[in-house]
Amino acid sequence: MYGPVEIRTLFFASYKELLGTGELQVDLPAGATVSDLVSALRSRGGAFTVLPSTPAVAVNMTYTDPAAVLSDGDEVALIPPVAGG
Amino acid sequence: MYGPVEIRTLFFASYKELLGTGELQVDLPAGATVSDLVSALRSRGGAFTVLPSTPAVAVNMTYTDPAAVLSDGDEVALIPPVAGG
Amino acid sequence: MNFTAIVREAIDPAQVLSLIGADQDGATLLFLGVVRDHSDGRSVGGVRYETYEEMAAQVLSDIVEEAAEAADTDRIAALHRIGELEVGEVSVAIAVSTPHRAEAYEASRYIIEEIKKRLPVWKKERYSDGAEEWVEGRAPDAASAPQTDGS
Amino acid sequence: MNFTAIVREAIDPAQVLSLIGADQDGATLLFLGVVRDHSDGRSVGGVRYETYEEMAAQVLSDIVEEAAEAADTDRIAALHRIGELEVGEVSVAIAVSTPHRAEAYEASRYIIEEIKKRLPVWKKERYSDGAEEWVEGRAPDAASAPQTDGS
Repeated sequence: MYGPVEIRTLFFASYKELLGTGELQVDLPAGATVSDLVSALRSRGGAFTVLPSTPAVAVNMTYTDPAAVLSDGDEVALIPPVAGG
Repeated sequence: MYGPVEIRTLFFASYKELLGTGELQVDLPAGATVSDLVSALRSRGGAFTVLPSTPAVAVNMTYTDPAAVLSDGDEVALIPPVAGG
Repeated sequence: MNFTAIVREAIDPAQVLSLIGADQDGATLLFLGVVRDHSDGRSVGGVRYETYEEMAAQVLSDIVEEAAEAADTDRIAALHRIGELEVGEVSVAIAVSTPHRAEAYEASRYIIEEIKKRLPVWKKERYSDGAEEWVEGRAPDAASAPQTDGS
Repeated sequence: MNFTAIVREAIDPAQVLSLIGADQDGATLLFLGVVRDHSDGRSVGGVRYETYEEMAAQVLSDIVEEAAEAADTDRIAALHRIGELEVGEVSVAIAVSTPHRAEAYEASRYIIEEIKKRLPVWKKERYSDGAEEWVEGRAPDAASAPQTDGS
């Protein structure tokens, strides 16, 4: 097994307001997926429990499936429903 | 029966070049239709025979059916295929 | 208020945009028809547009009113230029603004398609070799407008 | 060359138009998204756009490249503004030029629809009564872009 992975997690718009922060460093065991990251965040309690259980997620700026395995140093953004245009 | 009708006939673009004129006054018997006007023009011979037998026609600036009956003083335009835009 | 015109001067897109728009509008669409440097494989140096001006003004206004009614807006401007145009110059400008974008796209497309079908305007192309030719157009249909019996 | 940008300054439509167009193009289409004074029946005084800027720049570029390939043009400009905007200000501008008009309409519509689906931009509306609310948007789909397994 490989060592733990360190994930730079980003929050925007309503998620950022909800959590009171735009960025968190999260450590996860090797092999952790996008889903595992979201679960880890929600298990922190408080405002984190209000995060959706399957938010849209971008890994290194690409929309990514919840089953994708994360790598050390990945930048993972939780993306609220978008409203550009 | 009513008297003859006097029609102001207009030619544009390729028709105007073909005929060497943009306008002709044409006298027709009462009850004459758009078709009759075109026939009368074509029967003049020369370049007029090159006019199509069923050109698009506008009577008083409205596209009109060949069977429409003309009235004295009508302005009738023979409309080559259009190419605006 | 909708605006339509047959013009001889150059068309300024920014000025056309200034004719439309309102606080309730979330979408503006500007279509520009531009003289291009080729046509059916031939190199084009410029074009000349002729028109039956009084009728063209009426038909352009009719087309715009039809589109405006369908899109539930009165913020449409449509201009067609006539005379001699060089490559790159704007021959037609259509600006539409509506609360939502779908209506703007539909109205814009309707107007340019109907112009191509119905507007009494003709185009003569001037080719690089000096030849000139009337562009083969589309025969307008008597059914494309309310029929009259002329009586 | 296509052009895309996430900008903080006001968008000038004439300047956007100057980024596109070529002698072979017969059609230019400019779409402007504008802040409107109402939303779901509420009176809007202004909006604030936030973005995940590095990703938005990449996604906007991807969308434009997809449209450009389909329309066989490299003359597309797309800009999205972020920050505080008043009613009537332009939030997004999409300019496309192509030899024939059908491709310009298709590319323009594709880009605005994909922006609404995929661009990581969020809008907070400020209402006349002083309240503010994030606009309920659309959840982007992981399938809307090439998937990676993150490894």
